[in-house]
Amino acid sequence: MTATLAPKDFASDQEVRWCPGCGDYAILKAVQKTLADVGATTERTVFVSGIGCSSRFPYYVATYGFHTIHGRAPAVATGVKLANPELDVWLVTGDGDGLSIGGNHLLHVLRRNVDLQIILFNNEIYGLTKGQYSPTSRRGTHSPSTPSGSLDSPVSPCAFALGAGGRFVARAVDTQQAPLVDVLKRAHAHHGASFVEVFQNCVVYNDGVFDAFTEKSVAAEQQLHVVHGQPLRFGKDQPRGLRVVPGKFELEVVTLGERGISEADLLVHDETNRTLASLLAALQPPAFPMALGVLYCDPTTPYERDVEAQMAAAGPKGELTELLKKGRTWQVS
Amino acid sequence: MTATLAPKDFASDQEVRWCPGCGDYAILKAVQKTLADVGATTERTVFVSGIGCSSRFPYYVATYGFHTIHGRAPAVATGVKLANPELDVWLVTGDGDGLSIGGNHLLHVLRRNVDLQIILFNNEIYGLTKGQYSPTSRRGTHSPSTPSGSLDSPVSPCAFALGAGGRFVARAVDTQQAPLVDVLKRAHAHHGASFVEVFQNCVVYNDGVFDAFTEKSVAAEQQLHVVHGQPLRFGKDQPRGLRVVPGKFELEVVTLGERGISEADLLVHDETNRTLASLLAALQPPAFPMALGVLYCDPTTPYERDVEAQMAAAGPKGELTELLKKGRTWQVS
Amino acid sequence: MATASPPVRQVPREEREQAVIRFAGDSGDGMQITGSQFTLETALAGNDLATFPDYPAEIRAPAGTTFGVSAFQIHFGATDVLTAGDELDVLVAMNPAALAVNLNDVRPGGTVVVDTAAFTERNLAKAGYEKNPLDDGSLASYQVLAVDITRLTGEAVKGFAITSRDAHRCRNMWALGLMLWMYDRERQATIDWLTRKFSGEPEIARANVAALNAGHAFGETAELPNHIGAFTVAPHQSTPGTYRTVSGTEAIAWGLIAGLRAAQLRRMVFASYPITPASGILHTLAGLKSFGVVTFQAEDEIAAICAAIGASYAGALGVTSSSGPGIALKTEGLGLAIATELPLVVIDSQRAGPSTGMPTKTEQSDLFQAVLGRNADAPLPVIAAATPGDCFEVAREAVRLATRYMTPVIVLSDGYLANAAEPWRIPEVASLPDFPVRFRADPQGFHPFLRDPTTLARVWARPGTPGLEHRIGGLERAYDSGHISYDPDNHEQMTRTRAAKIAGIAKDIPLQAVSLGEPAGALAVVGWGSTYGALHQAVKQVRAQGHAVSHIHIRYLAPFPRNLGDLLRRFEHVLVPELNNGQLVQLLRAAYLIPAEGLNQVSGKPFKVSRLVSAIEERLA
Amino acid sequence: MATASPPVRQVPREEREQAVIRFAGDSGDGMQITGSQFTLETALAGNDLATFPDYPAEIRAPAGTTFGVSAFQIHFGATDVLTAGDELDVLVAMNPAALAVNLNDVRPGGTVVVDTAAFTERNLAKAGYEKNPLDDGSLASYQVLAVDITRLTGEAVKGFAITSRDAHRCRNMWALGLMLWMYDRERQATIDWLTRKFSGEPEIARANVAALNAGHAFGETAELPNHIGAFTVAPHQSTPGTYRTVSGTEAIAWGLIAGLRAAQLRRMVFASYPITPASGILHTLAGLKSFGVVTFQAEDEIAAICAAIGASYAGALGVTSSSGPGIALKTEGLGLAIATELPLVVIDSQRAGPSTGMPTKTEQSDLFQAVLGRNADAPLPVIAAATPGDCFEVAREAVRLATRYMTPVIVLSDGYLANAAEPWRIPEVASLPDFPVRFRADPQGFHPFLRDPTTLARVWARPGTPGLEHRIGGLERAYDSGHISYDPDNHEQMTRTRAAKIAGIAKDIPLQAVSLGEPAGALAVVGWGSTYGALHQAVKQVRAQGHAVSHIHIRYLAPFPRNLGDLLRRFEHVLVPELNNGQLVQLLRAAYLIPAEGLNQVSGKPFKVSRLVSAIEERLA
Ligand SMILES: Cc1ncc(C[n+]2csc(CCOP(=O)(O)OP(=O)(O)O)c2C)c(N)n1
Ligand SMILES: Cc1ncc(C[n+]2csc(CCOP(=O)(O)OP(=O)(O)O)c2C)c(N)n1
Ligand code: SF4
Ligand code: SF4
Ligand SMILES: [Mg+2]
Ligand SMILES: [Mg+2]
Repeated sequence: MTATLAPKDFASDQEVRWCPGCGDYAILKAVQKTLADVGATTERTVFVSGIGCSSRFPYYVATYGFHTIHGRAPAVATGVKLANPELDVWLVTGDGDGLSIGGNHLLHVLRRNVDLQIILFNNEIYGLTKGQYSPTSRRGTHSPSTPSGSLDSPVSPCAFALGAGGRFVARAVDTQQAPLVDVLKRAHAHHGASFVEVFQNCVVYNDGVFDAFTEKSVAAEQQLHVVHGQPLRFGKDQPRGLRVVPGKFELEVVTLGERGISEADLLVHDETNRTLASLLAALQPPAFPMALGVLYCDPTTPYERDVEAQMAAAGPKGELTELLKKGRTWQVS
Repeated sequence: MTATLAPKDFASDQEVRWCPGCGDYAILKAVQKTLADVGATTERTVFVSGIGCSSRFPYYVATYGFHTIHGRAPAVATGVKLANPELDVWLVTGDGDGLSIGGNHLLHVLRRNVDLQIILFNNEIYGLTKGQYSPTSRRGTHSPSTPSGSLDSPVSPCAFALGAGGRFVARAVDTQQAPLVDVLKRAHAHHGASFVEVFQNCVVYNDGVFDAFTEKSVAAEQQLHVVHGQPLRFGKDQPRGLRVVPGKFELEVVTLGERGISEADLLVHDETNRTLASLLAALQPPAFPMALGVLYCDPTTPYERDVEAQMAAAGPKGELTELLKKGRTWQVS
Repeated sequence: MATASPPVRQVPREEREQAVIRFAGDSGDGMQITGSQFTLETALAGNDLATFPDYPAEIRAPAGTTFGVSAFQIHFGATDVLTAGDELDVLVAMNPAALAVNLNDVRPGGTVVVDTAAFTERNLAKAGYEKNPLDDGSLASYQVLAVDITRLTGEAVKGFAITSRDAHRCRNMWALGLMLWMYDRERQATIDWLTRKFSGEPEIARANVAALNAGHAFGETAELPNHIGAFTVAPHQSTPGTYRTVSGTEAIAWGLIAGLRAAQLRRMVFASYPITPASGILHTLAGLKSFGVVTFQAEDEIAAICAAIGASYAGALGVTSSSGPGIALKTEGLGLAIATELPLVVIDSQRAGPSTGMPTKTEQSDLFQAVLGRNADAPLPVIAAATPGDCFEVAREAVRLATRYMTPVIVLSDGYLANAAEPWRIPEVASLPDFPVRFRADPQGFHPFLRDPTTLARVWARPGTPGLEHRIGGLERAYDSGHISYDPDNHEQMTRTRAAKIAGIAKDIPLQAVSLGEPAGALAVVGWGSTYGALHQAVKQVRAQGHAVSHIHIRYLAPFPRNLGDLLRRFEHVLVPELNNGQLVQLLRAAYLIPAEGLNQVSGKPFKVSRLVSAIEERLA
Repeated sequence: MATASPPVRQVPREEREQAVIRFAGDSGDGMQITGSQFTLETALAGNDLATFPDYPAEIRAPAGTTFGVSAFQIHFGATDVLTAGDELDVLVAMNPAALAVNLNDVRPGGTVVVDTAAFTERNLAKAGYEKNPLDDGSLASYQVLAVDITRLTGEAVKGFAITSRDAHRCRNMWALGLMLWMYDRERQATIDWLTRKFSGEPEIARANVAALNAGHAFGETAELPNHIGAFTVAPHQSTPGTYRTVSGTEAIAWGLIAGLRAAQLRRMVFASYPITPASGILHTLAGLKSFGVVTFQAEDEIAAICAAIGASYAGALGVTSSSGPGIALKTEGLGLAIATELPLVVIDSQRAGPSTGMPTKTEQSDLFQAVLGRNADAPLPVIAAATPGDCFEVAREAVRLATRYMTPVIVLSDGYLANAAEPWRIPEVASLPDFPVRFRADPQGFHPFLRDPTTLARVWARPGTPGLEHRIGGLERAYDSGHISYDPDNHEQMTRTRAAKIAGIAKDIPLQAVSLGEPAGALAVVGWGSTYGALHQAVKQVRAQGHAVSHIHIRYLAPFPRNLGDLLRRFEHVLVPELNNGQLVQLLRAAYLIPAEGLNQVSGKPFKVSRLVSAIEERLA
């Protein structure tokens, strides 16, 4: 299995069981393309997921897969890497699985920086359980469990990941394959925990919740695709951009040519700057464009590599008999 | 019980059982003083805690108290407020209780913004279980469970709280009573979830871990006490301060008078700016001073107040018989 | 409103005592709605009935697939109806997959109604048919009514300004109309419902009504093959009163509120995390805020039970609800509630396991977990509901036990009860006895573990009460002060007291009754929970053959009613049918040393009466 | 090195068969170290022994308080020693609190050694003494040796350049020296240990050695009141071999490694979250990386078991460890391991509950949770260790069962076993049988739920193996493909197969043996776990009176050995002593319908032999 594979080679023999039109299909395609593009092998690749519509993902990929329990995929995936760091492990979770019941494990896998590609399918709803609001649902969301509207302010997945000490934080849209695949490749290339939030449309329980920036008609104006080292420009023909409000820790939208603004005034994306990443993650349409792409990437040694180093340092295979006889012993004859 | 009480009135009849010299004693004193200063009553005040040395706290306060289970205090406290929003609820937790097993509940109580004063005793160790490293322990910490040194990068409690969407984030040192009491009063005055990290010295398992900025000799130089609206100055006679590295999202230490730096160049603390708060929270001695005080405060309606509004809106006491007869019914005679 | 003109065919209607019909189609075909409406019209026709909705696990599986089939079964009759029925008299299959999945539940000679338009190459393939079953004679042993429902619906709604998609969506109403005609039911309630539902889109409402009427008219007017009969089912003689249909989900929600009222508590904090099949209770209560119910969707099951515990500590009624995997997560929290002796109601809507298992399928396999599944000696009362209507009383009783004994109480329901519906005589709530909670107010001689000498329950002291400031927690506490205590004798005394308190509940619950038959005999069929109807029917049938068989159904699973042992010893054999691998049977053997025998089914489906009957007959042979 | 000069008093040493002594003092007084060193010297003297360390719950409670008292008890003898002893021959009390807390464990006429310097007004008050017990005659019934240990220690270490604090810290060595003299033991091992421990601070090392010698010399030279005896205890005749002392904690850690080796697996992933009294296993294994052990301190118990499951899925041996409350949190994870049929070892070091309970006290109350405490039908094997040394074999056996049957296995230990130590004959590991794991490699006809026809275990296919790519999860899966299946008959078959696999283990374990006595008789005393020693002693004593009593100790609690029922039926009475409120007794009654009777103690302490003896005698009367 060394001949590189095509995307279709990563499709399992299982019939895909998401609702017709679900954004999950697009993400599945993008992942299969990514696997092919990065030359992954089916036998060395493992998909671990929790529970949810999104977490059905592993059944549809022709690699090794583990559909675990609700919220615990990060812990299971950590165990897989501790057992065999050679494996290339992807983690698929949802906004409920990863941020409601699984928030703590997500925090710790990010802070430990275990080498995983973590894809969080954010549809701002609990799909599999028929549409209750989730921790990413906006205030006032009407759902079976919140008939008069939800009250809690949502958590921002990327802000959370940054606060948790994540070293790679990116964002993409389910149906925009090219940028999604780019982000997934970057995530794969990054050694350590890579966190990717994908805006995923749930056609049944939350249809169109991201239209404000994914709708064809507005996409160009409402999406900012960030590129390291490039000025933060957006809009059709890129007429607009972001700059720092002078003397403040805030960003503002400016139009080139207006009020004497030139490209030089624009903020240049620095994906190694956590503060900038937080600011970008916080931008909300319509006032601001939605920031997509790699918001933050600042690698450090992955956890399991340090673990292996300690194991290696512990030296040669221990002698059990020696161990048992270590310390004070005495003979009875 | 309307006559305002003295600190000693908040001491319970239980013998305090922390190790002699433990930082917890100082925090207990500060809390008792705070309660007296804010005119709290013993009957309307509730202390909820998890499990740990720190979580023994409620036994020593003459108010209502609930020593719950490991990591779950935020959920229990939320239930208390949902049952009776009139109660004044404090939550005491540790770096293990609140950020290891309890990280998810802490995330959600902060994002929901339940009106609680949350005090996290951070001693960077598991005290009660005899000294294992915790999620806030620095890399390389030698402990019973990490004899060759810990490998995971620690989580920063304040960075986490900010990432979780917390609306009040502050920091203090166990034995510096005046600033600690100030911070606790601010936390109490803030409506919503107030998060206070207290650096607490564990004399038995982690003695002196904060000396780099708490030692008398260095405290003045290594502590920055932030005050909203005031320039960020520190050091004996405040000779030094912080300013923004021009054009960057970074802070640097400058000395007034040097390189033509005047107070006007210094950054003025704005406790409503989340980005600034994150930058301050991230400062690490010795290169930077440790930022103490109210790093962030930007109130919004507390969760339980919105809940009560919905309850009120639901209107008059429902009629059970009506409920049962609602919809299609028929008579059998 | 029925379309006029063509001569109404005067079919002779056969009188039937009972009938079982099932609507089956794609998740998108609206079979659940169709079934519910048929149920409503049937209830209004005065029949006794039981329903069994069967959803696919997938939210909306690809059209035409077998795993995407959604079905709704209803059993109704002039005589008592206790189960959803073993065999189908009529199957309505909206597509080949629905036919494939459901056909072998149809009794030989039963009627099969299909929409021929749906039997396309593609759909047949998806359903795994090589040949079209409508032509290959494979349906010979059934009465087949093959109609192009799609086309006829299309014609019926032609006139209306609706999309062809919406037009297609009217097929289920056409089928409903036909079935209502076949069993001689009214259409008015459905028409009203449609008008209400689509009040925003009157055209759609009218189109659906037209389809409904067209289906009905088709039965009345069309030359139906003679083998397709028309029937009447006389009304059932039930106790006088006001009736409605109720599902277990509704009944639990309402029973909790009835309990809250009886306890004279101002507020219930219902903290839960969604999970199939438990979520419905959360959804129902979320709409009942005016009854003093705060619903809290927690971040997980642990937070849910802990929030409920916090609420009880603060003087409200804490309630939490989940299914097996979620209840497992609540184990540690239950220990805290037991140790701190706080009232708490925990509802377990059981589903097939282990682990995620089969979330939409029913099972009774959490009994061990409920009774024994905790670290250390941690007893609590466990009660189970037998029918949808019984859920109301059981939920109310759970509140009584929790508040009277200051203890968590586990209520066992299951996926079948959650979704099944039955006619329910609405109780006169005013006439139900109250059990008011008395909060401690007097500081005199107070400590938090003062006990009521008869119930052994500790005092409930609400934060906010002057003079009762106290601290509780999970550490062992002194019997006579409530302060932390590691004293060996104290731990012994507290452990025994906690056990005695729960055991003492046996004095405060009804003696075990015999649901059917004599209190002694050759065989006792002993069950619990949702198998009530099937067991009752089976025993009834065997008794009709003159056998000395009795049916005993246990609501109180911990502690057992104090006469249970003696009662069971009066039977030569004890058979314990359960939808698990043998759990109650073990508890009975341990408690009474009787050679009780299990009869176990772990298929995710309810018992069939026929299977029980033969099993019972075997034991008697 | 003993200090020379003064004329050595020639005390006649009485020969003793056994002795029980306890060192008690402040948490800060180093009683645990003192006890361990006495243990070591005693082991080297060739006695059989058993120890019982008893820590306070507080890390370092305020000096002088009763709740801050830390004690270490050792029972040693020339004959078999199976328990830490009921009554004390000697109590060393370093302060009034230690005396107050421990005095009534001293046998009448026993010796009490106290440091008079510690009996200050303040300390006496803290200990709750109105009058000084040393003067008020309240100790009349004991042999009191009141010495100013503080002063004598001070003099002994005067010469050394150490702080007065460090000097004071040498008191325990002085007391140890005296006791070593009293029982005629060597000091060399202690001297070596001190030199090693304080290699960085040689002065402190020398000071401690000086104190040790001074205490010893005091006994040898001082005019001790005649009532204070000196003794010898002859070596114990044990099976030839190399011996060491071992605690249950060490033995479990080493047993797991032995199992890993026998299974021929390259790596163990030990994932755990600290909790008393389980943490020691994590600490021990954390230092054994060179044996292929990766230790992972997870964020909580759920993450710990899930990481272990992930490791097993990836082809390593996943192990997790906790105590009651933490095991409760692992319940859902256990279900996943059962459903996916992955090997997993789960160690439960039981402690007193419910909830947080008394973390430092021992109990056997997690048996129900281990055997039955899960949602749905979720069987798994449960085995328990009887002694510290037995922990080694039990841990190794757990690895065998987990890997051979592809199942989680629960090992029950407890707080007593975790901390207690005994002499242990080091096994010849080379001679222990291997049980190599065979990973699936052949893609031919592979699917993940292919089963071994004899064990019913599924294949273990490691990610990384070409051609075996597969997906598993918690949803029910088809018996013959492993794909998701909601088929009713399949669920029935899978449930029964999971049950049959675990039940089948009974064919692969030893028949239940009788530990002491005949395989039939008047009374069987049946136990499990750490009560082994006490039960054995008690039965031995009653048998000495000529009664037909036998001791049966069960290691395999699920499934039971296949001869257990028949064996128990051969006794007129079955008595089941447990440190819980009655758990094994219920399982035995349910399984075999025998009227087994419980004898229960829930005090957080081990059984006293005397209590068991009288209970047994009652039953025989
Ligand atoms: C322990 C446990 N609790 C609850 C559930 C029920 N449950 C399954 S999926 C889910 C939420 C899924 O939401 P999300 O993660 O956003 O996935 P989506 O379906 O939206 O893709 C819940 C609550 C469960 N399976 N297990
Ligand atoms: C469910 C559960 N897991 C583990 C424990 C053991 N435990 C008690 S406290 C603690 C950690 C305490 O650390 P921290 O919260 O930092 O408190 P500290 O003692 O340092 O003040 C642990 C692991 C427990 N009591 N319950
Ligand atoms: S419910 Fe929503 S998320 Fe789930 S499969 Fe359907 S469309 Fe996708
Ligand atoms: S162990 Fe540390 S944290 Fe705990 S009481 Fe002692 S000093 Fe304080
Ligand atoms: Mg979602
Ligand atoms: Mg700590």
